[in-house]
Amino acid sequence: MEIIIGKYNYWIYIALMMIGFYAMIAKRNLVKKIVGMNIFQTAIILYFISTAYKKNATIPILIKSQEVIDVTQYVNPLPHVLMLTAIVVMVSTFGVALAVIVMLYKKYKTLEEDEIIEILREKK
Amino acid sequence: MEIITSAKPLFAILVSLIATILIIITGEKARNLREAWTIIASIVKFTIVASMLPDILNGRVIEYTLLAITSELVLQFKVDAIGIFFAFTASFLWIITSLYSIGYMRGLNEHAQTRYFAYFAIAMSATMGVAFSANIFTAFLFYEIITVSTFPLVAHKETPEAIKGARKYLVYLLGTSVAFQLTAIIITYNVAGNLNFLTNGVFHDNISHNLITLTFLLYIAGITKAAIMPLHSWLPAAMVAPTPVSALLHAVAVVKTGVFMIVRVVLYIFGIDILKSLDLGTVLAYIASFTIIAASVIALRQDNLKLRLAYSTVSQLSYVVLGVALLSPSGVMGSIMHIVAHAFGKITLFFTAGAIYVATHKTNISQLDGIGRQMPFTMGAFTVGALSMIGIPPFAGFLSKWYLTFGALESDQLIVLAVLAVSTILNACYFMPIVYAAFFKEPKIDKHNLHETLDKRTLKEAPAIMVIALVLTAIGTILIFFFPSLFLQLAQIVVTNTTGGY
Amino acid sequence: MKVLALIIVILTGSLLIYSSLDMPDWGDPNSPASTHVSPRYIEKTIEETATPNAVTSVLADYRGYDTLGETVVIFTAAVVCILLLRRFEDDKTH
Amino acid sequence: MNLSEHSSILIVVVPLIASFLNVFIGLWRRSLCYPLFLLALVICGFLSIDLIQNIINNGTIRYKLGGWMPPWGIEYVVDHLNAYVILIVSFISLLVAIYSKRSLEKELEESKLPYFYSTYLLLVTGLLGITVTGDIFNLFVFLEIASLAGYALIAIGENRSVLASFNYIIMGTIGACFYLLGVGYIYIITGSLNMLDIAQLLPKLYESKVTLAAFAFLVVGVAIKIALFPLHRWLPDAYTYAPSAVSVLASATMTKVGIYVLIRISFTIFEPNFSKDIIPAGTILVWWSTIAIIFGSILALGQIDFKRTLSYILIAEVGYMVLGVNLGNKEGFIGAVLHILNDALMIACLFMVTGGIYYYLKSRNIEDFVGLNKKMPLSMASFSIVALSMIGIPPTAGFFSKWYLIIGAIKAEQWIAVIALLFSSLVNAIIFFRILEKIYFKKGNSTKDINVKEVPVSMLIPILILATSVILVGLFSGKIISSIIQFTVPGGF
Repeated sequence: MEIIIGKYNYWIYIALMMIGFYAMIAKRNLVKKIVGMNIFQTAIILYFISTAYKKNATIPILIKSQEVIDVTQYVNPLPHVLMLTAIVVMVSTFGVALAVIVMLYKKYKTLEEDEIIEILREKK
Repeated sequence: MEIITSAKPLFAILVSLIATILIIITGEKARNLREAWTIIASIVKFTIVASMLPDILNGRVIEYTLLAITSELVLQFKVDAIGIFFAFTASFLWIITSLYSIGYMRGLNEHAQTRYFAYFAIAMSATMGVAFSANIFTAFLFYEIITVSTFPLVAHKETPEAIKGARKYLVYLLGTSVAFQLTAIIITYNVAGNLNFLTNGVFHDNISHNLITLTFLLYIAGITKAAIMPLHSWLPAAMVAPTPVSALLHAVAVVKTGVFMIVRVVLYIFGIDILKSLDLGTVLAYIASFTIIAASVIALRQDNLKLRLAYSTVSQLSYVVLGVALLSPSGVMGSIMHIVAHAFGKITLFFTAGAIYVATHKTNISQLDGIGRQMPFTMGAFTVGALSMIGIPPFAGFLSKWYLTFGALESDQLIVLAVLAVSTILNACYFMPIVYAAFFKEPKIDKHNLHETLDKRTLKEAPAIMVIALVLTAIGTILIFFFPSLFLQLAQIVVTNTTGGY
Repeated sequence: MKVLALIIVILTGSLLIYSSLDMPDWGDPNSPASTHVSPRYIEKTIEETATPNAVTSVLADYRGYDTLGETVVIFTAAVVCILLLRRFEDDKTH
Repeated sequence: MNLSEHSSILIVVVPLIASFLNVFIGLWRRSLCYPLFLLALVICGFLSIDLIQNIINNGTIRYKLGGWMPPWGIEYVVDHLNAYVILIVSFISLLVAIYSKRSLEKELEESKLPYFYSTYLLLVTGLLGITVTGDIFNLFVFLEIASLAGYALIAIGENRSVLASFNYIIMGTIGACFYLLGVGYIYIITGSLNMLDIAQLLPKLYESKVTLAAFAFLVVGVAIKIALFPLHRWLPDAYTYAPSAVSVLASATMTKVGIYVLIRISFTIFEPNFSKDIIPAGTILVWWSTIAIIFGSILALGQIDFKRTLSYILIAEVGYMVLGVNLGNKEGFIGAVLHILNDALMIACLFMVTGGIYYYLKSRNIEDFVGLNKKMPLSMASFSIVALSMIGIPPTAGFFSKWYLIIGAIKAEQWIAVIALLFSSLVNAIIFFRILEKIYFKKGNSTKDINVKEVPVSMLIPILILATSVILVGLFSGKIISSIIQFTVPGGF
């Protein structure tokens, strides 16, 4: 029981991630796929951010007057930084994926993978 | 053993590579010059090889390291008795084949002659490379170069049939060498840590017997150029090649490379002692015996002259394998002598087949009735070659059979003795009818071709240059019988070094 | 296809859950992540970078190179989108 | 200022700046883009030579970015392995750049060229960044730069390339996310992102389940990126329909860098004995890659489009390298690292020749290659040399890596892997000789090839350089091994 409560951040991110992962590989609609991709990446971001958390700690902005710094009072800044980068990476990937989807739509007038494959097969 | 360092073996290889470049540059524009390059290269090559003879006969060894690619994979040449024996035979026959090729190619007005001569020269380079290899890696490298460079020669006619034959040729030779021979070499390196040809083998005593047996079988299966059954069928398929190719490559260079490699592997990689203790020699001897008999029986049923010669080659090659497999001094002696005896005899036979084709466009034995009257020189040479194959004195073939018989007796292999006897009879059965038909049968009246049969009594030989070539090799077959001392001496050195001598 | 996808997802999920059992509890201040490298960022941020906000100091200073990478990613995405989507005036001539 | 001190960072920054400038110069004067693009890659080439000489003479370079001490800051660590891969990447990308000028003429609108060059340079930046960095998160960032550029370059191809690119995006993102998750797992138990620092912290944690999961996610993530069978599905379509120049670059460099990352994960971040003794990952990967070799070869056999054939061969070749790395002995590892170079040269040359054939013939169908040797003798001669190397005939380069791989496999007593390696050699022999036969011995019959002639000089030169280097690298493999590769072998082998 303690395990379940003590680590519930992990259970949530795992559940989210699996939803995204499933959408990426099982859905046949291209937009659903990249929405799944987004969920997947968000889950990873949540995971990273949750590793930064310390109980009863606050954001890592120091007050100048403070002489002795107690590290346990501030959350870990590193995962936040990493995730700022990761979010940007994620957005960029999303953008590129959307650009490709636009190209696909222009070309085939559909976003269903099955239909595109059907069109390609007819061409042959 | 005294070791001399000299780049001569490298020069012997490079000569024909340089010739290749010159041939390609000269091309169709100046055909005489192009052919001159071939002739010059072949003579120079022979001279270089011959110039190494005295040293070898005095028991010295010539070594030359070209390039150490890695510490264990070294391109190294070593000229020893057996190497020079093979190189001498092959380079001498190249001169004659060059002459013959010129006659054949011009006589038939073949296409792509530049390509033909160029690849021929590369193949000869590689053959020298195999002969002079100091280790199995170098030998493997040149072995593959032979395969690849002879592929265009086999496919020369570019007909679907030729391409099919060439494909089979390549699949067999390349496939087995990559799949089996390379594996065997790598296992050898792994367990013995040494790839050099050593007179008593590279394997130590403490290596698992199963592994040695496996490696041995992989080598035998991997050196398909020796055409041991059941991996022989590339050889008949390769008979689609122009006859000079069949003559030099499939009677001398390619197949002899195969048996030469087998001799090398048996004597210098495994060594007599290990094979004796594992009884592997006997296994090989039986495989060879089977090939000898089976190929002879198949040869009996062939009507196409070149095909019959091809199966005869398959059978005769196994004599060499059989000899060395006996692991006795006389056996090895016979085996080595058979390399030269068969080379001269079989090249004569192929030359005559080509001459008949150029002169009359006949390819089948059943068409040859009475041809001896039209082409007396050609068929005379054919008779010499055939008798040598059967092993009748005074022809070279007798010598090797003599030693082989002794070898069989030395190692108490009565079955092998029986095989030799039966195969001699079979040899006679498939060669003598041709000789008989050529000289004593009346030509069949060919109604569609009356004008040709009418002038049956007139001479209608192939171009003079071809006849000269085949007469020369026929004379060579006789000369070897009377003056075998050079070859015997070389073979003697090999036998003394590897088996401890008589 | 869907069944296969489900199996893959379940397998990945179970590996994740299995490995999570060994992870530090949520909010544990003594987890390695909070004790090995990161304390210095908080302790020395003012001294070394004169920035009270530790996230800023890490982002722009300690790991500033990652941030450069981040901008390059955006730049890449921009170039890529132009390359893929922009209609060029001379399209028709081709 | 001594430039050579900074060459490890310059090699990433130079193509980056050039790519930035290219976009803007492209708006102003398009004709300047190509010279700038080429210049950047030439500089990269020189820097990479400088770097490898530096490494050979002085050993590992550790370059602290911003002057921050690792593990707090990011550092670049360049040892023999990096320098070797950097050399390969910059050499190949330079050759492809020369090649791309004429090759793209027929495959891309001219107005897109500045953006193409920019994206190309970003791909190179990403690959070089992955290679030099000593920080696992920084590696992720550069991995994504390279991937995004790669997605786009593939999407501008013909026919089905857009769909292929989309599938690549999905698979590539899964790969990258798995990698990131692996990084997260490493981070949560060690608290560090610096490779060398992690390498010191991890051994105490080998028993942890998190370590196992981290390893699994990192390896699977990279396996997707290098298209290890059966995660290869995105590759054949992507490389077949991409523009010729892109296929060359992607096939010759992206998978190789992926293998490099795999080596870093397995042997720098984790100790060699982790995947050997603690979990049976090495054995699993050996089997996995054996299957990849066999299936890659079989699938290659059945293709009609030659670029697709090459893609499947590439999948088998990836299997070679993964196999060698995981055999767990020196010979196998040397074979794999040597094969990174050999395979880059061979695959690049083959894709280039295919692009050259496509240039005039407008077909990549093997059936249409009939009689090409008369039309383009030099390209076909290069093709033949590389074909021999693919089969593994000495003295071409392919033989030597195969030699070491097979010795390694025998030493590890992986007999199935030995058979797989030989099998793939045989399949290559069948594939290539079938084509050579068409090229050299069949008479041309179609009307299609009337206009076919030898490719333009700027395309021919890279092909010839690669074909020559296949032989030279073969002859000097011993030298390459003794001066570079033997230092890359992880300790404990």
